Amino acid sequence: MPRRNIKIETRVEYLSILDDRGRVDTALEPKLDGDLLLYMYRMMLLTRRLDERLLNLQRQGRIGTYAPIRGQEAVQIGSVVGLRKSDWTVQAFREPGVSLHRGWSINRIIKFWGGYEEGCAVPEGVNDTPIAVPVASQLPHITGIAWGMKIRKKDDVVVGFVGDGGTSEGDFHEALTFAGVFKVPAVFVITNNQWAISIPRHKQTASKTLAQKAVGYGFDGIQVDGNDVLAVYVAVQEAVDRARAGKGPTLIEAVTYRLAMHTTADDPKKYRSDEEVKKWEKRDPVPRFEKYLRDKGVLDDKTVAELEEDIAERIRKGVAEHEATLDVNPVECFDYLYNEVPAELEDQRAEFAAALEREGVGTGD
Amino acid sequence: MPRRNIKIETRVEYLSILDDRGRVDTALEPKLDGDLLLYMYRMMLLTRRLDERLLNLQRQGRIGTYAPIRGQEAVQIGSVVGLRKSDWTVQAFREPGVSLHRGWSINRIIKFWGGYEEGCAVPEGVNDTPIAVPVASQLPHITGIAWGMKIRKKDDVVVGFVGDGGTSEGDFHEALTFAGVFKVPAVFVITNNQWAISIPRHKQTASKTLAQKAVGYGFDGIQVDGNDVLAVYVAVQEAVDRARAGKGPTLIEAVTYRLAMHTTADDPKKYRSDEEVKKWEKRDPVPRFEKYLRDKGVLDDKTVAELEEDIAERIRKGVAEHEATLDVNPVECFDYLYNEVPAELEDQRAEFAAALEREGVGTGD
Amino acid sequence: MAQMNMVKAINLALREAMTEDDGVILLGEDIGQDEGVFRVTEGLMKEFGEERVIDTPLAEGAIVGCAVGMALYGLKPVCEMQFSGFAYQAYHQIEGHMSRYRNRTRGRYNMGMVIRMPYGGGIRAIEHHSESREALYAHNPGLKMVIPSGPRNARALLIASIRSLDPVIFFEPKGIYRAFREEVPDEVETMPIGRAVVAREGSDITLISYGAMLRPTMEAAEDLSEEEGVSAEVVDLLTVSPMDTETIAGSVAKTGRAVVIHEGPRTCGVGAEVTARLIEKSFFHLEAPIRRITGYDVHFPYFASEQAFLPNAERIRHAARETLAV
Amino acid sequence: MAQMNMVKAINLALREAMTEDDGVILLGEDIGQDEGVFRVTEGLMKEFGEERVIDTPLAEGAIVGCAVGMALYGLKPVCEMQFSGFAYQAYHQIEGHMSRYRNRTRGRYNMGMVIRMPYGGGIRAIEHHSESREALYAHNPGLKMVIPSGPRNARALLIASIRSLDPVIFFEPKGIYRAFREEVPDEVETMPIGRAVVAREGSDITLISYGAMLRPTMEAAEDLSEEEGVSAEVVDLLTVSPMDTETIAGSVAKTGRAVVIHEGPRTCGVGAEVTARLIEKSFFHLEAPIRRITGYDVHFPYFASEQAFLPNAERIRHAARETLAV
Ligand SMILES: Cc1ncc(C[n+]2csc(CCOP(=O)(O)OP(=O)(O)O)c2C)c(N)n1
Ligand SMILES: Cc1ncc(C[n+]2csc(CCOP(=O)(O)OP(=O)(O)O)c2C)c(N)n1
Ligand SMILES: [Mg+2]
Ligand SMILES: [Mg+2]
Repeated sequence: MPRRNIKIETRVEYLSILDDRGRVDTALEPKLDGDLLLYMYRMMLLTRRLDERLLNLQRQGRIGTYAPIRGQEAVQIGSVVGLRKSDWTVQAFREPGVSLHRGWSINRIIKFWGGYEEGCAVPEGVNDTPIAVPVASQLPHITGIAWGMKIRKKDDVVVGFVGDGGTSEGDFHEALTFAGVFKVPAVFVITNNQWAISIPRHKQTASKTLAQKAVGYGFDGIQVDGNDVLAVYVAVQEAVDRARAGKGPTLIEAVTYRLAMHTTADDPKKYRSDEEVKKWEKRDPVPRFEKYLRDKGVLDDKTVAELEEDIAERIRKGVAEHEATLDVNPVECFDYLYNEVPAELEDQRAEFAAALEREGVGTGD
Repeated sequence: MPRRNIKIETRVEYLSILDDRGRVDTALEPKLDGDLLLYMYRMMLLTRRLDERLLNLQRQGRIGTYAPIRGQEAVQIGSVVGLRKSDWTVQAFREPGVSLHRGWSINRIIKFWGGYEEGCAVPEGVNDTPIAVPVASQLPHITGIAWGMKIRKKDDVVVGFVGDGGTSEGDFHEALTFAGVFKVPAVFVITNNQWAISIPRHKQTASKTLAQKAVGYGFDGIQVDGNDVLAVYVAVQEAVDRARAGKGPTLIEAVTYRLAMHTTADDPKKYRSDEEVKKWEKRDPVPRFEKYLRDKGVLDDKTVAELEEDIAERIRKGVAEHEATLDVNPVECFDYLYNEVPAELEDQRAEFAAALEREGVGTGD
Repeated sequence: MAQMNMVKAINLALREAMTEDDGVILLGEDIGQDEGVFRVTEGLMKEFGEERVIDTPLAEGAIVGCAVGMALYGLKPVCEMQFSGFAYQAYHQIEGHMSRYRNRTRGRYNMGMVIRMPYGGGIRAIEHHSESREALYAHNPGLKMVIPSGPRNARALLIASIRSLDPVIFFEPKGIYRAFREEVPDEVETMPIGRAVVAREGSDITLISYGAMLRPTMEAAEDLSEEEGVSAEVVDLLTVSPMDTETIAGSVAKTGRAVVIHEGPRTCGVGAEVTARLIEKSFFHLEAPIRRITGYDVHFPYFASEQAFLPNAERIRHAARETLAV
Repeated sequence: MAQMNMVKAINLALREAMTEDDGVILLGEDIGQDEGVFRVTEGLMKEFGEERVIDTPLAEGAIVGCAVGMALYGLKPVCEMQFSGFAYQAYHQIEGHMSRYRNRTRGRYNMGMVIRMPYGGGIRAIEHHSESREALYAHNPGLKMVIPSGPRNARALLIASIRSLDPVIFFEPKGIYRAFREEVPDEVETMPIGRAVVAREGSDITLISYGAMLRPTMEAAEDLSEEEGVSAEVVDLLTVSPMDTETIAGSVAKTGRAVVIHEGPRTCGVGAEVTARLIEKSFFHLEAPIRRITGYDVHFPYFASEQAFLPNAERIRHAARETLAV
């Protein structure tokens, strides 16, 4: 056949289960027990309320610049609730929902945005990486951790995140290339929230979908409705099961929307219309899932009220805990850099401590 | 449709015109005039003979490490003979055939492997870039030059090269991403010679073809028999025509084989079998094209003999020219670095010149 | 003459350079529609169109790599890295091509291109947004590394950088982007790349600095004079590489003492280079060891500690005092 | 004790490290089947299998980035960059993660990983294959930058680097990979990272160097002694960062004069740092300015000029003589 089309064997699918109004496609509906469903809802709500609170704290000048996540709760919670503790998650920089589920305290989450390294100090026993600021730079770590699992012959998996913007970086390509070649147990979740600061999805790449980028790496891709927590859950769990079974990685594009600004330093009015935002507000993943749960009888007004109260209390405590621990010893920037601290650095540490003492800044030493 | 396959709209094709034995598919045969066909053959033969001579010079210690290209002549000549002078070509590091067609002297080609910057001094009036040593790093330049053409509203194009190994680098991804978004007039030719030093194609990526990587960038991909100069010519010219017409970039995977070692410092017996090499020798692009031309009546014994004589003479002259100009003034490393040379550097230049004088090395100053 | 802050002054320089040469092309993340995350490119896409003020996909390597291609083609690309901490994604293009192409082709191609990047601390930003790594580029042959210290020299040096046919890394001290205003002349003004200036004359000690650190250095100099009667000369390097050895050596020949001040890490930093050059040129003028007040050899801390971490006037004054006491 | 060259010594260290810790994983281009382009990994894939000696696709960023992931997971990856000139493709991973992860997570994760790279001139290679940019890594907080000068210390330092829980950049002076042999003890031997050694005792002047430059430095010292009766002390840094200030300052306290020698560019190079530290610690011992014999601030020339370009014994001796004449 001297001229013919090449058959592409990579599977690229689309999946949604709940529609915009929370109506379920019963043929695709996963059989999840009520406790798990309720837990998922609770975590989505907690994520949303914490996000609102952080935005608020920023406006009051009580933390620094903050990157809100409103609208992306389903991607975060749906992707990780099915994992084991021994599995790993690798965040981008906008996944507090993941941290909350995985066991990070609210205090620690706030600490990051408050300007404290403690916000990246992964809690003991939690197999996560912290926020990765350089976009997409965390992707090879996903491959590397998963590769470690394979070398150590564990049946654990890694679920990791990147934004739509992050798919343009070389790290995306290299991480997926290696993942494909070494068939590592990794699930790459793209949070396609339509925007990378002011750059819309269609200016990020001429590829029609992000899921189809999997074709270049020899494994499957799937685009899911990222505002449908059931679809996210199902797609990720299928990928996780395949990864555990030694069948290699999967690329998942979760189509969602960043309802708020990029960060509190950003003015989205400069680059997008209110209509667009309104259109997406109608697809908000939280009320959509709530509707489904109410229809199912898992949730009612009373439960929602209780949840809200609980969450408010948890957040109040977290903020209080954070604000009770604002003291910082600046010389600590020397203390964790190396496992074996060089003598040279001890000298500089002493120089810094002496300067601070002269300047009347406490070092706690 | 809550669960469905995503239709991939990027076209990915396969093309071959001459078969292994030089028999042509007349339906696909391009209508090229005899002069051009003969020229193509002459350039392929020149490329081959120069390659043989360079290998020889290296063995005699008259140049440094050399990267032979035997077997890849069709990709190089087929890709560029259809270009205008105002078009640009961007080499990887194994494309002497491209240079020969574009107007580089044999002396200059030898100079590179002999250890002289002159080997990268692109001749005036030739719109090429020189050898790019860091694999794939030349790819964004292809995009950038083509982008310049678009900004300057020229209908010129860029044809650029990369190896199969180079497709794994982040630069590949980023260059193609940008090319797709800005629809620049660029043709990316992958010389898939099956090996990246000791790494076989299937260990480079899990993608079944390299052409299908185009799917991730939103433009078309085509895999051609890279040992069939007519197929290469047709695929590249189609892509060039599209690019000139403002229809954007194309990715071309030319399937060929590196018949010799990676470089003269390499021992391919460590990683591949003689049988594999023998199999590919049967597909050698030069005799295959010769057979076609003889069948067509464009070539006969006499012409071949004349060509060989001519080529031998040209190469002899080029080598002689090179060896008549071996003198080097080491302080010249200061002379081309900046357009406006900093005073600081003048001091260092003087320091170097003084040292050389003390050491009895001529500087020609 | 108009009063303006550094953001406005840089914006002015970009507008002027684009007006005088239609080959000047800006490219970067969020520089068009959004006008840059610091609003440095305000109004430019509107004025010059989407083909000359280009919002790129998110890939620094391609921004620089494509700019190299544009420069080969004869355009004058001016790239923005959103923060200097993300230029490492492009470092292979900077080192491998931007800094080498002219030399490699024996002058056949110039690399007339600029990479602008905000650098340095002081804006309460998250990790990777506060560092100062000018030494990385100063150590790299083939580049010119420029760092203005105020609105007026920022505008003049950026014009000179864009006009230059050599590749320039242009660091913008974002900590003082909007900290103060200066008179900026109405006509296009340039300053020579590679020349330092004496920002304050003095006779007892030389304080050498640049960028955002110039302000605390000047403050220290004033304090020393007012409170201790010490006459400190301040040299503003402006170009870190090629370094203006003559000016610093000239000053130290007069004062016999020096302190170098910068934010970046100490080891193999610009302070080390200044010291080494002063030793080579002015050893016998020196009456005391040269002191370095710099960022320490650790990563820039998260912002709760940044004010404590950054070199300040008090630390500079202390070092000067100790140097004078020798 | 066995006599071996540096390639064999490094190969031995890798074998020993892999034997004592099954978490040690090698990854790089052509290191398995092909046994490395310099044959440094000879026999290792055969001995330890394809899961521990991994032939990767061609992408340095992913080699380092995946190694960071493996280190997070508790493995001890040892990456090979085929040449140091291709590590820039991975620089964002080195700077952004390898050098930061421990600090960022307040010690929750160590970055127990090593990147080996052949560096330096002398092998008649094409562009990008001959440079020396140790200062790039020395300037980067959080890394340790090790450069052996012979087979024995190469083996001992590589073992120490792999055992260390801190990230190490391990530069291999490829110009002397096979230049000479040394006795290497049968038992595993280590040397402390961060300690220089006095390679030759002397009293008149201190020559400070490392890596491939140690040989011409030693040669210069011998010549100075034999031909001019000058007693030169030679300090071999071995670790460029953290730098062993005590040893160099101690030597200069004795000799009062110093020359620093390296291949890499001069500006903001290791020579600048050595000078700055000596000024800080030993100013009043110094009787003459410190001289730097280094690569110039240009790109390493194509190989027809490399022997002329590389610092040599004659240039070192000349600088020493001039320093002694002050
Ligand atoms: C390497 C790098 N370049 C630039 C930035 C600045 N920056 C922060 S977030 C962002 C956009 C990211 O877009 P996307 O990946 O879609 O994630 P989202 O913000 O939508 O969550 C940019 C450009 C960065 N953090 N890292
Ligand atoms: C960035 C970079 N990494 C590593 C190398 C060393 N190297 C030179 S050629 C090569 C293999 C290239 O393979 P491919 O792209 O298939 O081109 P081919 O050699 O087959 O022409 C490698 C690894 C390099 N030159 N550049
Ligand atoms: Mg996004
Ligand atoms: Mg190849």
